[in-house]
Amino acid sequence: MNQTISQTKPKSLLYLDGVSVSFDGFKALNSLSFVIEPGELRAIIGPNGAGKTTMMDIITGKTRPDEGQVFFKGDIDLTQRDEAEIASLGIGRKFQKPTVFESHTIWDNLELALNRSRGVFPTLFYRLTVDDKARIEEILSTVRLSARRDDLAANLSHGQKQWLEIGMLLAQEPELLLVDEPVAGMTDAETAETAVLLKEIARTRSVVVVEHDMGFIRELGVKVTCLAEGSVLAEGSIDFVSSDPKVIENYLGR
Amino acid sequence: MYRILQTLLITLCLLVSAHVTGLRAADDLGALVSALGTAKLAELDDRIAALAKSGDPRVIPVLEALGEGNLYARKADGGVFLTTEMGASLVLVDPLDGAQLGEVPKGELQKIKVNNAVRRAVRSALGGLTLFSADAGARLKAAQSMRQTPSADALEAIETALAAEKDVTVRKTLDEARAVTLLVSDRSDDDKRAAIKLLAEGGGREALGALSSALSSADASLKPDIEAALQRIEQAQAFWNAGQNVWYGLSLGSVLLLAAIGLAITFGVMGIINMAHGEMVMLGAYTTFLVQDVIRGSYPALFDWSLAIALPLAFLVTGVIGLAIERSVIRFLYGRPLETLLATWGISLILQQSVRSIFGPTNREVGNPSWMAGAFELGGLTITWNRLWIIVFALAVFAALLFLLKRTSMGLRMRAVTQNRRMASSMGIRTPWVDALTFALGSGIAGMAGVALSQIDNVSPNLGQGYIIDSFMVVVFGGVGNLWGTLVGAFSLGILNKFLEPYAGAVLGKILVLVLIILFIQKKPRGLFALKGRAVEA
Amino acid sequence: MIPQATVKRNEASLRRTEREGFNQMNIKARVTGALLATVLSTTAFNGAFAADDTIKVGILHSLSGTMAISETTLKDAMLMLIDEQNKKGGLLGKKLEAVVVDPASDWPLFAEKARELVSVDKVSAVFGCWTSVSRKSVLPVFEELNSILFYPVQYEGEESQRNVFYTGAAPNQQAVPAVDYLMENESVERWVLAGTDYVYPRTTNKILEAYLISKGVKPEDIMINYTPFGHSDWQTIVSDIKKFGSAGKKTAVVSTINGDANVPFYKELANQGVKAEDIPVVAFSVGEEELAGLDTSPLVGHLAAWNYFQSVDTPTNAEFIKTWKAYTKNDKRVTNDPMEAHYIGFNMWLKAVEKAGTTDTDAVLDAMIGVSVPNLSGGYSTMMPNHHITKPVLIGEIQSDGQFETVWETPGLVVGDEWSDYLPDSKDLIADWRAPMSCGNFNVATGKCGGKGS
Amino acid sequence: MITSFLLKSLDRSIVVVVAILLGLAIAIPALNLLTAPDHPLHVPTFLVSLFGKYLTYALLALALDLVWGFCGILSLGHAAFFALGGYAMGMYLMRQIGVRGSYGNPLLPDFMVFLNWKELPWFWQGFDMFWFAALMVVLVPGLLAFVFGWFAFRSRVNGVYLSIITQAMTYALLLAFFRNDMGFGGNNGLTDFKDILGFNIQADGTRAALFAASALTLALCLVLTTAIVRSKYGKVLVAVRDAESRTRFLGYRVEHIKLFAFTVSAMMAGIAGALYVPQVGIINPGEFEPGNSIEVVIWTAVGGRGTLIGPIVGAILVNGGKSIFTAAFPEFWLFALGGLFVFVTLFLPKGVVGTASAYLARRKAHRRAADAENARDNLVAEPMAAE
Repeated sequence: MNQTISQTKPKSLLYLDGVSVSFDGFKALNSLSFVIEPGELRAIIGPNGAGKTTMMDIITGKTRPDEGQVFFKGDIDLTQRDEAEIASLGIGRKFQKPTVFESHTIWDNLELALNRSRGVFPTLFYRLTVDDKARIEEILSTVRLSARRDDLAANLSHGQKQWLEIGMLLAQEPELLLVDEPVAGMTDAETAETAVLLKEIARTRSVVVVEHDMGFIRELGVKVTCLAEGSVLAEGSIDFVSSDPKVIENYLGR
Repeated sequence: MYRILQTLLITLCLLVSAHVTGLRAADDLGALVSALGTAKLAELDDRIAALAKSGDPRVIPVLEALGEGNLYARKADGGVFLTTEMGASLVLVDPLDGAQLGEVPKGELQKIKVNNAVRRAVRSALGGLTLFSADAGARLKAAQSMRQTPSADALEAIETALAAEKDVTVRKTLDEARAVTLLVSDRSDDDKRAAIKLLAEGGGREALGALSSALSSADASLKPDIEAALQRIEQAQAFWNAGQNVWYGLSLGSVLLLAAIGLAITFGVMGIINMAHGEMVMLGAYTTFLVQDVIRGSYPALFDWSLAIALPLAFLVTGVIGLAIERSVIRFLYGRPLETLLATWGISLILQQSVRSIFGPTNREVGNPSWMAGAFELGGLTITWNRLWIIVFALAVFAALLFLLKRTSMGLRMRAVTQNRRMASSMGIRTPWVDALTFALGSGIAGMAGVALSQIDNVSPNLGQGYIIDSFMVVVFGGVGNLWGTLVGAFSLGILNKFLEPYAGAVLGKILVLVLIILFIQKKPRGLFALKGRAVEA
Repeated sequence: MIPQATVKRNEASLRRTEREGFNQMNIKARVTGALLATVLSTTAFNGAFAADDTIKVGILHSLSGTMAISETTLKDAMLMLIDEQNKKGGLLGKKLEAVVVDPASDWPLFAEKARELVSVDKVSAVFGCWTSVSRKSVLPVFEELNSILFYPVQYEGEESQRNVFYTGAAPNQQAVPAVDYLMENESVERWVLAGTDYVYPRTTNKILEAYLISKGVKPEDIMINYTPFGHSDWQTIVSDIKKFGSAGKKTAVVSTINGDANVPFYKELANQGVKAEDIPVVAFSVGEEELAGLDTSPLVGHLAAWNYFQSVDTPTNAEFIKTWKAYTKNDKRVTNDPMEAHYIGFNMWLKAVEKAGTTDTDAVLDAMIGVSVPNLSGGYSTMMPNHHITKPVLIGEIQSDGQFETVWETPGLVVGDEWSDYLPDSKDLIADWRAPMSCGNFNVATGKCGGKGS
Repeated sequence: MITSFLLKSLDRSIVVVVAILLGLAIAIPALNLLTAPDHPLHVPTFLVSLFGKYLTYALLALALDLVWGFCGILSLGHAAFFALGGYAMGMYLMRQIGVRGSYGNPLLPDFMVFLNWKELPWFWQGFDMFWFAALMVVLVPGLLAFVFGWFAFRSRVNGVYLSIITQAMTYALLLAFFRNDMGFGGNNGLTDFKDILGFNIQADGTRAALFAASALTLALCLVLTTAIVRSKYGKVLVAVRDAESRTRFLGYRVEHIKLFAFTVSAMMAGIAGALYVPQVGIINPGEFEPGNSIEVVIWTAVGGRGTLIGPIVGAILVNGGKSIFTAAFPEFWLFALGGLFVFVTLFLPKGVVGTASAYLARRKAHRRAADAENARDNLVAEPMAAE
């Protein structure tokens, strides 16, 4: 398997090989390896403690792996960079718990996320251009929050916050989007709408979705990776994975 | 030689004058004692020597009383008496036969003034007189005093005593006393060489002093020997100095630990930036003062127990105050740690000013019980009892606290509440009550620390302020939320400080320690024993 | 509105002499005053005090913060002195009124409060300050507003200012005689100069070092050590002292350690067994008040040099102590040297005001020089032209009851020497505030006022 | 809507405050200098200096608010920057004394003369020139903040840990400046100043001018901080305060964002210190006291953090109260002060200004909610109606 992976490295968008990390003796990731191709929408499932969030932490530079390689776009070594740098490279991340800037308006949240120069002085002397304005309007309507643009993000409902966060990720214009449990706590209608939204987004970029909701994953209809105890248990279509006995034993538990 | 002559001459004169003026005196000794009453400060020296010369054991209590300032002369007739204080009056005791002579108001008597020179004279006179005492302790003291202030006259007496001495410790001291004395005598160079050798082997600071003073007056032939001996002792001292620094570091570390340990609960475990922590320490110290005040006034015999009595009381007093603070202020501020800083700062101002209004702004006297006073020698180390007890006490408190948190159900609840309040409360733990008790515990421990710190520091309203910054440094350095971190942090900062102090001086040493802490936090932003993992930053 | 305020103040001041009514009325009046002054910032009473029938005396001592420990006592002492004087009929037929403020051990606040006392409360003289820095902070204020400050604490000298009277000891009235005593009576040959790192110990030690060397002490026999304020861990330093003292020569410690740090210092000395008979410690900042926080029995024989001890056996002192204990309603309250300095300063001021017939600053400044009043140690102290006073110097040994016993005293009075003779830059300077010289730093070498020049 | 309203009202109130400050800068000196002492509107010089001092404190609190209120960095060491600025100014004033010192030494300040210093230490060079000193007033605190912040923010020292090490920093500086060997006058600090820019520092005119300078500087800094806070950078600051790692994942270099605010804030604190020193006439290590930094935090909290006017109001309220109470209740004022801190944290967590503006906002919101109720149907039909 390692061999095939190293061959795919140059053309893959994201490439993890043999990544391990442990906290106080607990091995959160155990020689994890997998690859995301450009334009791919991938779902990741796995039981609690399987290392899904830790994997995202490693990709986004929040946690440094003890060993292993993480490459972006073939040759950018992500283990040597910090969060801000990785974000500027074009990797966006949505947290498990919706994290938006609560004391800012929805508009300001998007303005902050907009992919513009992020240094101290460019922001200090930043002026909202016509283009930027149009872009924000566009995202507002994509995430269906146009009507509430001047409200504080704190006043949004849980589902709306999730969307706002997705909207912010869109504004960031990443090439790779990591989405952690986007439909947790959403109504069925919202869930269905989110699936549509994600698929729409995946048309222009790669997306990795971590989710427990099997219905939602089925709705996405994409390649699924199942993690357990820090490494890949099975990979393939949802039907293939969910019929794997190891997956059933470890995760689906039926 | 000159000195002997002088003493003899003066004694003679005294005897003569005593005979002339002292026809009414029953015996010579009485006259000698009475002569103390009329002597000027400068004359006392010689009159003490005269008394000592008599060799009469009855002189001992008189000299002791003189040294302690308990010898008085009656204004009316110049009679000299031993006294003990009884309120505003003095109980008179006949200097020679020890008979009680009744109480007299202070005003009727005149204290016989003494100064350091007189006290030294008394000490060496007593040394000569008690060298043959039946009590080994008294002999040891005598030997020590002869070692301290060598006088060639005493050499023969020391040698006689040495011949008869059986006690090993007294013998060793006497040996050293003899060597030291020999150096100032006119014995042969060979004898002196032997003495130098003995001193070089024994080491110690007294030997160093005696040898270096001998160096200036000794014959040229002896100088190389003395220099070699000095060098040898100094080498040994250098070794012990390092050990002494470690000891001082441990001792400072234990003080830091005591000051910080309550904070490790209120700040480390509960997350309250408790600026009133120092005031809890201060209140503990004031509790000690109150206890001692009552004891001094009513039960003087209990004085040695004062700290044992004060400890639980201080724990209670500060614990209750802590409870009150938590219930009235802190409980509204959970989840807003930085605001606890402001509120507790306000509380600390109020507590300080309250104490200042009640007890006054000046220092209050807290005494050392006898078992905490003084020092003993361990090899070349001087170890003071109070520091030793404070280290023991700090470790005991630490152990008890660790036990409480890790092994009792109360501790389990405390940890549960501080780790996940909501979960704990849904499991039926009464979280507000646990919060209050945890804060009270932290405050109570701070109060107990105050009892110990009252032994080495000022008991004033400002007491707590001196410790608050250091306490925070220790807790943060060790890692918030980790008791072991506080322990290791306290002792490593203490030792670091004491090793820097000889080179950099006290001020610069402290600055360096602070800078090192700042740099350390850059390296390990969550302290020495940080909790690792995903949960921390979430 | 203006007359109203004035009436209120007058009512208040009438009653203010009674101790009971004092606090309440004072508070009320001062709140009104301060509120009006600071909030409305009008001139409600600028000039309105002319008709006041009291003479106001400002008391500028910290009642909170680190210095409260020493200064609060002086505030009480001043209130007592003013109280006593009012019982005797006041001054110039008027009652005296104390104005107490709290500069809270905050040095810039000293300057602010001094300004408030002089320009808002219109006090005739201010008694206050303890630390050198607080005095330095208020100096420009008194100079600018031309008022009078009485400074009661021993200090480093090197200063003489037209508007300040220094009633505490200059270095030559404390440090130098103490060293003389140790050299003569204890034949000390080796010296540890230990002090807190601030200007008073620095200067005193500079003077002492120069003095000792001039007396033939070798530089290697002098050890100088400085510690920070409030230093509490003395283990290393005490053991260094012991080490330094074991060189076979008689050693003594000259301590200029300040206030709070003394208690742990002495506790450590006692516990490490440094006895006065072996290594005596002579202190210039340790008085009865500081010892009150200590069990002194292990410290018997250590020394202090002051111009007054509570134990001084004179009728005036006995009377003073009696009044003090009665006033504070506390039989255990002790008296100390700075209190005596205020006693002397206050009485000098009374006398000068009577002599001048007015509280007008310039007249009082002129009248002060040469005024002579009894001190508590049985003699008379006189205000010299350099604004320092004459005092006896007493050396006392600590007793087990927390008092000092005088073991030596200068045969006569010593004149405070503002510019030390042992410092190269100040030995040519003198101060004389009489006309026509009227100069605080007259250079006798160049014959000019204004320091060394060059 | 609420935000935009708040912003608007903030805008208006900032304009009002700036106008008041400018008014004071003219009125107080005029009332002090041009009216006769017995005129009912006369402002005594004593009060001019006192108010001037409050304004410098207000500037210090404003500087702290920029980092604490808007970026969540609770610095317990801001008094250090204030004091450093003060020392830079003090050194200039010290050099202006020249031969008028007690010893008449043209080069060395008095304290160096009696400690036997033979020449001026290198770090005192240049302070005889006002422009150099003025530069140092901002550069020294700025540089310290930059270096300190560079390390601290890069290692992601946060929250309480950051607060404690800022406290360690000011404490270390306190001890260092206490040392006489440092060459800054030890405990006594620098005092007995004679003149500034050739004007007698004790003259009424100079004091009035210093007051005016303080008021103008405060107004200027208020406008500046408003501009900073209003910019996109200011929004990033708040974003860092509310969700630091989110900001990071958006690609912002949080350490740079914080560092800029921290450095600017330290420079403002330095300027405040420089204006403070000539008005109170002394600078000494006591200004580094950790307690002072905590007090600044308290002024800010009392006034309302995260509002730009709050710290100004808080600093003036608390210090004004202190001036009155230390004179009126010398023995009891600490109770009042302590009680105030407890009261504010318990009952006015947003501070005076925060609470007042929140109250106003709520009233407005109520009114709006009522309107919204009526317009709800329209809202559903026309999603853009709320704009």
